[in-house]
Amino acid sequence: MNTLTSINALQPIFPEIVLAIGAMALLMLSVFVGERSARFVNTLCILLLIGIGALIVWLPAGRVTLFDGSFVVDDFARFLKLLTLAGSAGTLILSLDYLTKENLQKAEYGVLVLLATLGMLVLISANDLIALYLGLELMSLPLYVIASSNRDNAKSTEAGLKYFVLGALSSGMLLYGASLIYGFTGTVNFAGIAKAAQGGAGTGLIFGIVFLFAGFCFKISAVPFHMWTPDVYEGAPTPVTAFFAAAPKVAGIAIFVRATIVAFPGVTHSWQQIVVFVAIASMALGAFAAIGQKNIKRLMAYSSIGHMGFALVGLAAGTAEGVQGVLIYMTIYVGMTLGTFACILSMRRDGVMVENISDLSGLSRTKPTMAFMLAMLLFSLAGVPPLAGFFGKFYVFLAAVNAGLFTLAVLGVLSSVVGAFYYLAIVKVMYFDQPAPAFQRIPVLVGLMLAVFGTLNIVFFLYPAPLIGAATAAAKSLF
Amino acid sequence: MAWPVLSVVTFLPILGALLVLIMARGNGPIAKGTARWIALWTTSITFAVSLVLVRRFDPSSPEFQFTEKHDWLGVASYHMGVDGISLPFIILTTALMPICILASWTSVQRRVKEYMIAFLVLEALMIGTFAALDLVLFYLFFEGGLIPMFLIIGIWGGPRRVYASFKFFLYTFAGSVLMLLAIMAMYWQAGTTDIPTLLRHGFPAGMQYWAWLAFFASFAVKMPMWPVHTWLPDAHVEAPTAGSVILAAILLKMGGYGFLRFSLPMFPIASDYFAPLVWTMSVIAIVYTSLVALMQEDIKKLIAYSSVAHMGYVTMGIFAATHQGVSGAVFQMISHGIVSGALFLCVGVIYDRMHTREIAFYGGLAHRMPVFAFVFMLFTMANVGLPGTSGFVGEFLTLIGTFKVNIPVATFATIGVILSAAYALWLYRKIAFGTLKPAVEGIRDMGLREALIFAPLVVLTILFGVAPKPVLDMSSASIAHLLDGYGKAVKTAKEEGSKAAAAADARLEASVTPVSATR
Amino acid sequence: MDFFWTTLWPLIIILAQSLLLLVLLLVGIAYILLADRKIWAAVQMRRGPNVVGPWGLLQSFADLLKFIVKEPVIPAGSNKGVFLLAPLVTCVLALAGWAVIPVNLGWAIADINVGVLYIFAISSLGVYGIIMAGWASNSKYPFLAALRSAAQMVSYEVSIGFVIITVLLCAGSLNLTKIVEAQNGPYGLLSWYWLPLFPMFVIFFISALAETNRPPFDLVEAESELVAGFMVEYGSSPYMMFMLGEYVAIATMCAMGTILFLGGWLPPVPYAPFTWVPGVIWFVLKALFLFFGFAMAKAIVPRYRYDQLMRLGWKVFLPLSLAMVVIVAGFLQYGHLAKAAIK
Amino acid sequence: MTIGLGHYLSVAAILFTLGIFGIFLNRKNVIIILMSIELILLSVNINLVAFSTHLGDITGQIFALLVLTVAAAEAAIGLAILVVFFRNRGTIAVEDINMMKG
Amino acid sequence: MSGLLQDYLPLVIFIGVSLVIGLALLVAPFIVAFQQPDPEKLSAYECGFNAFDDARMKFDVRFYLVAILFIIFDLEVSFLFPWAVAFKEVGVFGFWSMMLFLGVLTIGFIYEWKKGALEWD
Repeated sequence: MNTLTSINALQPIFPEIVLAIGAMALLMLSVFVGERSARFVNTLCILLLIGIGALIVWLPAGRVTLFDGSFVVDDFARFLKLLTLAGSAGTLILSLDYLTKENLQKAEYGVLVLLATLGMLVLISANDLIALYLGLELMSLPLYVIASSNRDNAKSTEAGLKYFVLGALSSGMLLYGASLIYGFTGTVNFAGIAKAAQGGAGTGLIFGIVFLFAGFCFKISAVPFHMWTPDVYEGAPTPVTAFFAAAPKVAGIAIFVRATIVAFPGVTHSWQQIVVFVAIASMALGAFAAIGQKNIKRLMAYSSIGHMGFALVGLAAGTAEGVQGVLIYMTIYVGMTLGTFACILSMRRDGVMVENISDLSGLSRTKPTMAFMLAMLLFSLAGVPPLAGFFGKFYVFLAAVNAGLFTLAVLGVLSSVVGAFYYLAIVKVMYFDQPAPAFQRIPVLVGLMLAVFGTLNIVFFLYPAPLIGAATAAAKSLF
Repeated sequence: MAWPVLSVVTFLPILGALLVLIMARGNGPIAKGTARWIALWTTSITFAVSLVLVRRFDPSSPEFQFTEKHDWLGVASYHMGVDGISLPFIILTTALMPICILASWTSVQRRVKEYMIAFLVLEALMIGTFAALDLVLFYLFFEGGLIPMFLIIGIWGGPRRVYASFKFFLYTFAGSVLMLLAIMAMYWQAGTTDIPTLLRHGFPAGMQYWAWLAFFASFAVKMPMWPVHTWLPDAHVEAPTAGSVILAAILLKMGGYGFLRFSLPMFPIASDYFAPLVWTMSVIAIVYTSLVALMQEDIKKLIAYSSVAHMGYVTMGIFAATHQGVSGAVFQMISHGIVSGALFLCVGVIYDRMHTREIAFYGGLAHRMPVFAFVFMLFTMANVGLPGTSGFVGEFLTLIGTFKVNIPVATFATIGVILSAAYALWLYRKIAFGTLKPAVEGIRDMGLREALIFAPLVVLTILFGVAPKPVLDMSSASIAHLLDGYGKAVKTAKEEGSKAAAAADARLEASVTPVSATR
Repeated sequence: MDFFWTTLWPLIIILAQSLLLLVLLLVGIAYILLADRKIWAAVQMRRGPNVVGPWGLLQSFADLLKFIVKEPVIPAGSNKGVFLLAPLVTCVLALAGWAVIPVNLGWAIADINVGVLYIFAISSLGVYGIIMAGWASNSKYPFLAALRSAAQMVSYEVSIGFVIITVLLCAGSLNLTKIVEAQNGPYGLLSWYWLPLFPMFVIFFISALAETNRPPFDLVEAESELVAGFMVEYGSSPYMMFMLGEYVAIATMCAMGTILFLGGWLPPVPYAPFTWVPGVIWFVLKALFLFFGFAMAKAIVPRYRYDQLMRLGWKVFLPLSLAMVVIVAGFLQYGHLAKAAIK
Repeated sequence: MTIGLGHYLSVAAILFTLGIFGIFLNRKNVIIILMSIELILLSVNINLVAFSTHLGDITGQIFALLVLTVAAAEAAIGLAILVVFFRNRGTIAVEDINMMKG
Repeated sequence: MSGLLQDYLPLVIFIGVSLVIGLALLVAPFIVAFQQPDPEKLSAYECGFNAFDDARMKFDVRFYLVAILFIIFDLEVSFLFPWAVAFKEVGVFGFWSMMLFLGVLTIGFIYEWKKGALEWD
């Protein structure tokens, strides 16, 4: 208990500490200065997130565990933390203009994002069930609130309510699973669980795993716990949707991977079936249900369901290559998502946000650059080479094929073909149809984000080595 | 070699595309002109540079030449190179591109800048496909081509362009993702995606079967083979003229190239095993699509079906796996590239004038357009395979090659030749001969630009028809090398098979569940 | 027979103890009710009840009889089950708290080691009775009054919680007996916790007033304004049970105050002859002293406004008690440093 | 009959199932859903405490305490969102949560 | 009797006895008292008016706020209980952990205060 004799022993979790203190300080700043500081505070939030990222990079590498092994900092955690921070910071940058224009600029927004991000960081580093639950709830609770942050909008509050009800249900299920796992292995520590479950799993443990996975699946919106996604995506304010689509998914996948790989290596056979099923169902549902969607946010919801399915393909492999594939996939996914949402946030006409796919009609004539970037992002989401999205799929399927999961791989690639259909449908609207009235000028920050992520998406293939190298190292640290 | 000439050829068009993007601002006529000229210059220079390849190429060596290799993905590397099989295709591509640009000079008036960019990007991807010596890189180029082509059909196409472009994209995409899986499996089996290494690898028989099928799924769609050819007529009909040309002349050849590069040498046992299947499909394609072509009312559609039929000869020749068959297939592909491209250009010529492709609309064009009539006749003959034109050489060689291994197949295929003569001549008669229809009274003959477009094609068609040797020589060594390896592998497999017939059965069983076999 | 002695007999003992305590308690309540009225009257220069029995000593029993023979009215629109359950819950929960209160060393029905927690929990549950009553009546005024009452109770419960924490910090146990024994020092009443934790004692006392809806925080049933608060619709013995519950709760609070701050059954001066007096006498005296405070507050302090009440709870007591928790804990942790520094 | 681990687990499992059904079968009121969620969390706590006693390991009880806290925070947020929703829609009936299909 | 039972059985019995007493009191008037209900007697109290509308009406959202704040602070207290009891055992680490916890809570409290959640105008 008293191993933490000096403050230096806490060094590995400095990022979390700084983030927590920073969030609270900013909250205090905002209440003492008043409403007018909102934009300033939110800008500071972005800077804080970037600073935390720098801190993570700056802290010494290597694997460290803290608090009797309930908290671990390794390459895997570092990689995903940086990605999460990028997702959070990116969506905050995207939000600024929107919030001002929609009269939603509140300091609480930024602070809540910070707190949710803190939860994600904890979740990513969690190495036992308690830390897992703590991080998960710390992540989820602010998310519930920001989903309904547009308090006077019926849709937004409905989204918040739905998200809350199903989210709470899912954490209940996760918790029930956690309690069973604890009971049948006698420990909450992942490594301890692995040791206890070495010889195979009894019924109780299997039940525990199933419930635990149910909770995970909800958080990453994988089938069969995806029901909330389209509604919440549609109802929540668009920057919030972007945030939902990016950062929490990373954290969710992170803990999904860490928990399964670290805690249940002895019962791979048991969980592999579940993950395979979830992956296939998610990919298929993401592909088929998205067809016929008219609202682009809803469509992105189904798209994200599908993408989580693809990411899980890597996990299903259960190998270092698989984890590497997941990491690469998530990185690229976050980039694509941010880029796409930058486009969605640019869809403002006569001062009102529009979000129907038909509103993009003929965009290539009215805003050729935006149309081009969006088209490339969509092709990338579909997984067409040489765009970034292809590489994500490439690595996860590479791992799946190596693990002998041929059915999964074949079904996966086929659903990516079906999925391509609806992405193409948007490209078609933008390029083949008659122009609708032009959108308003794209806000500078949003345009900047679009330019950055759009370009990264296109030129990724030129120099993928750093990402792949980092992902390889990160994946190795789990095994 | 001081400079990476292959990479230059590949990426020069991208540079051109960027130039167009930067230089051609706005929608005015100046911007359009700029875009056109930059595109023309770029493609021409690319062609010129690609000639360097020809000059420096050593046709006596079956090895890959002009190779470049850099680290890239970890799994895959950036590995480029050409041999006797791929070089002709690259030259075909670079040569046809300026022609395509010229062909769209006036017919494309909408969104010229985007059009030119799409074409230039497409060119780069096509060249890359033929030059890639790494499976992943190959796949990248192979699939990447879908995007610009999708846009070309969809934006500048005809009334049903949306349907056609979607069909084109999804068919091709569906086929090739399976190939991607096979590529991955090969990676895990061989530990690399480097094509030269894989060519020497020798995959276990069990794996060969299904990997072959996966590759086949992709290439058969791309080729296209019966029964997955249905996207092609749609795509052709709806695509703008230059798009059709590229589609027919080059994109289709990727399928044949793929068979030659991957299926045959990497999976010889499976190729041998599945050859009857391919032959059957080829023969059906030749006969059936020729018959279908006879029924067409749209000129482009007719030519599209004829392409399917001609590709049937190619697949047949390739899987005959004789020297004549394979060289014939290569030659047929080159020749078809020129001839079908030219035919589509011919259609474009009259379409630009009358804005219809209905056969019944035209008649007696020879009266008003003698030059056109001559050019059109030449290419119709070449399409039929009249001796003295390039079409003859390819068809003849493939038929000879096939006769050597399977007489019934070759016989049926020969029927196709007659049928092709039937529809081609019927088409020609309808359009060029007969009384001049009043609707086409005022039609003008080809102008200088159009003549300029056709001139090289005419020359090449006749030149290759009379003296096919340069092309055949270019690829001869590589083909011989390929067939050598192929023969050996098949022979070994057969010997093993005869040694233990039961074991062979077991292996077939294994092909159903290839998991254990690949490990 | 063995079974009888090992199992049944202890049960009978407990039953008898419980009955004894309850009866004494109820009788006690009857008299503190009278005392309440007498003190109030005395302050106002009145005589108070003096008709039934000598000096009105039987007044409460007469009231009891009156309530019982009154017609019980259950409003037509009400939710009958809940309507009747509410007074029962209030009354029983109030009584239940006494199960753990040690009136002398070892004189507790159940000397459990989480006594404080138990009392805390039971008194929190009291809110249920009020909410149920207000809701089940299906009448506006009771409903509003119940909400206000509930809000008031929970507001002060928080500060009471903090107050208890400070005592726990000093005593180091949740067992009420142990808490009392922890105050057993050489200086008698000076070593009880009321002195070192004087601010907390004050907060506790005032919060207890608010927690039990006593004046000056009785605006829920402010007779001149809101008729009878959440129990408007009640009459007969259900009404009486609310009254009973309220007074039992007051008694509980007095007992708690005695235990936490006034040293329970300990004599004020730990020497003879004070030590000869039984502890239970000291306990009752201390509790009565606190009750006197309650009664005096009712008599002399004007009623608070609702916003003042909430303000006092959330903006004064809560920060104050929170700060005190930190101060007490800090002192306990680093007090020796300060001592060393002084030396 | 002694009451063992199995009994506790059964009770917890029953409560858990009740909670789940409460959420999905309830068509009336969102508050009931919130209560069902609490029920689920309580069943978890029973599990944790039972296991903790059975294993002689304190971790489970710490976990349970944590769950309690988080459950309260969750309930608080749930109520807050519900209030906001009610202000917009004037109802908290489950069938009225229907602005977006799905 | 086991230790646990010894501790808590009296509690149960005590509550049972008080329940009996409570029930007796509650039921008594229904048995002994004279009952003659009529509609006026049974109607809800409304200052002599007939009831305007449903009594379970909307009410001020601040009551919710109080409830929520109460939940938060009450839970905090429930965390403080074990800490306070074991204060001497948990040492400096425990002390500072709880101070940190209280600090976070204070931040929340200040936020509420500044946002006006504690105002009852």
